[in-house]
Amino acid sequence: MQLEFKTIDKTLIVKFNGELDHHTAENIRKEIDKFYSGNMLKNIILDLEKLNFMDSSGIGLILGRYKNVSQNGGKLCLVNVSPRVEKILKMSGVLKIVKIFDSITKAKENI
Amino acid sequence: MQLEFKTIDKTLIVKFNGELDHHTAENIRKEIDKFYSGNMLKNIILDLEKLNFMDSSGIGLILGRYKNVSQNGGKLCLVNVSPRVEKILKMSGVLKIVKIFDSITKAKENI
Amino acid sequence: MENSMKLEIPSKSQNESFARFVVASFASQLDPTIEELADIKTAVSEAVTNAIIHGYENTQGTVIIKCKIENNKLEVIVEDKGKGIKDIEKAKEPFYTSKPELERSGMGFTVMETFMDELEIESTPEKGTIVKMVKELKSTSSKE
Amino acid sequence: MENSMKLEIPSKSQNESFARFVVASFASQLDPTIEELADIKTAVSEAVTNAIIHGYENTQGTVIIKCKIENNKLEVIVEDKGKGIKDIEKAKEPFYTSKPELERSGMGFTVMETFMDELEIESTPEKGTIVKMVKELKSTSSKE
Ligand SMILES: Nc1ncnc2c1ncn2[C@@H]1O[C@H](COP(=O)(O)OP(=O)(O)O)[C@@H](O)[C@H]1O
Ligand SMILES: Nc1ncnc2c1ncn2[C@@H]1O[C@H](COP(=O)(O)OP(=O)(O)O)[C@@H](O)[C@H]1O
Repeated sequence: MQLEFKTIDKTLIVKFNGELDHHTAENIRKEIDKFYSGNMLKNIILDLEKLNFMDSSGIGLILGRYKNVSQNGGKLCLVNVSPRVEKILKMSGVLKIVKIFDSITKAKENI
Repeated sequence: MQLEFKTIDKTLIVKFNGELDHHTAENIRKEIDKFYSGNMLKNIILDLEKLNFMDSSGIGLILGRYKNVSQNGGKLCLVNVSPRVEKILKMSGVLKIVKIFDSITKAKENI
Repeated sequence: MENSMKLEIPSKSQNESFARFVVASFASQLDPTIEELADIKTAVSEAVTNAIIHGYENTQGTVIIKCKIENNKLEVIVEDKGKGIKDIEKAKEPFYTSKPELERSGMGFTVMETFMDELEIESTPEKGTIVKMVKELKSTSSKE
Repeated sequence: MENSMKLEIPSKSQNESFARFVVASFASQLDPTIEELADIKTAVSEAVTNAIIHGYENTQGTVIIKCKIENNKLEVIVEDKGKGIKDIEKAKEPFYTSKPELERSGMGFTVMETFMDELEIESTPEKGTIVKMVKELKSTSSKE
């Protein structure tokens, strides 16, 4: 899994490229948390366009980041979510608290 | 493995597309022999451009077609042979009796 | 069509992707749709991950994956000789996880149930766990 | 890096491509070049084909494939419980084949020797054959 980090104002944008499972989740979590707290950021947008695979480890990862961001008064959004990933997230109820947007621009407008 | 058959005059041109191993060789052999004898042809050109994999089963296949064609007074040629396939064929000495050409046109000129 | 295979791998998390890849490649002889293949990969990933993190709790062990094809049915069995599950009914509940500290969501069995047609769990504490999943592939049957 | 795996498949010729695919995918964690990967696939194809057509002579049996990674070395063992080889030296000779009627070329062992760094054959008539091959991957060692 390759991660690309970008910040706009206080918002961290993370682009995923690869597969998200228990093995890769550990590293993803560490990298995101380090970048987020190291740069004193508030919100996170996860861009899942190039996420080729995700199992239930993704639910835990998203919920975990949601908790961090919420404690900080920020928001977590998802963009470019495939129908398949959406199905898994729906099953878990994550989508009741984390919103999906069509584009990064739209996500930013809603933050 | 997909095979494409074409004839020009008394020459059969076979385009390989896929992998040549012991499993696929059996079928390839049957199909080529059927087409060759069914249409009273003389020469065979094997176009290996889209041959993605070949093990030593390919040596036996080529030698077997060489024998059939020779008994019939015809010639067998290979075109578009990758360095890898050439290496395997060289090991076996097949290239002493079966010639490789750059293109179907050149192979036909030499028949 | 009938075929089978058995794969044994050490309980290392880097083998999760290898395991789902091998099962998907075995299943591909049934000519599944992309969607079906993704279902299978996801379910296998859940079961193998569970064997590694819950069964063996990151100690060294062997995860055994058996696949069988009969007509258009794929059976996948994921086995570990790890610590086992005391209460299978509770384990299957959505959101139940014994490892929230690892950010597990407790949705693994729910995912397996959703993406496969059958799910059977057999487990003996301190002996290990056997997860059997079956998927019927629509694509093949309609082609026959 | 250390890892291993064991794969068991029925001796059906359609599993030849599956076997080399699994080994290649296992080997890919060593980050091999395309050329190295093709070498491995070809050698595995030869050994698995031999187990199926010579070892089991197209009867039902199980082919066992074990792989091990240690540092930048890949070890592949292909095992059958078939009829075995009486004269290993003769079997290894280029062009020697006991099945010319199947259009075998007798070049299988020569291909394995050429594409891998080590080849070891152990065989007992009526018991079976074990072919062990080792390949050292240049790509990884130069990256370390
Ligand atoms: N192979 C296994 N060995 C032991 N316990 C297991 C195994 N698989 C699942 N469990 C138990 O069942 C619980 C629920 O599993 P699951 O639904 O996959 O969620 P998660 O993996 O997110 O915890 C696990 O937290 C664990 O306690
Ligand atoms: N697994 C095996 N079991 C029994 N005999 C074998 C096995 N592998 C090879 N042999 C014997 O060794 C011979 C040479 O093998 P090889 O060089 O691979 O050529 P080929 O497969 O083309 O015959 C075979 O023809 C067969 O007699």
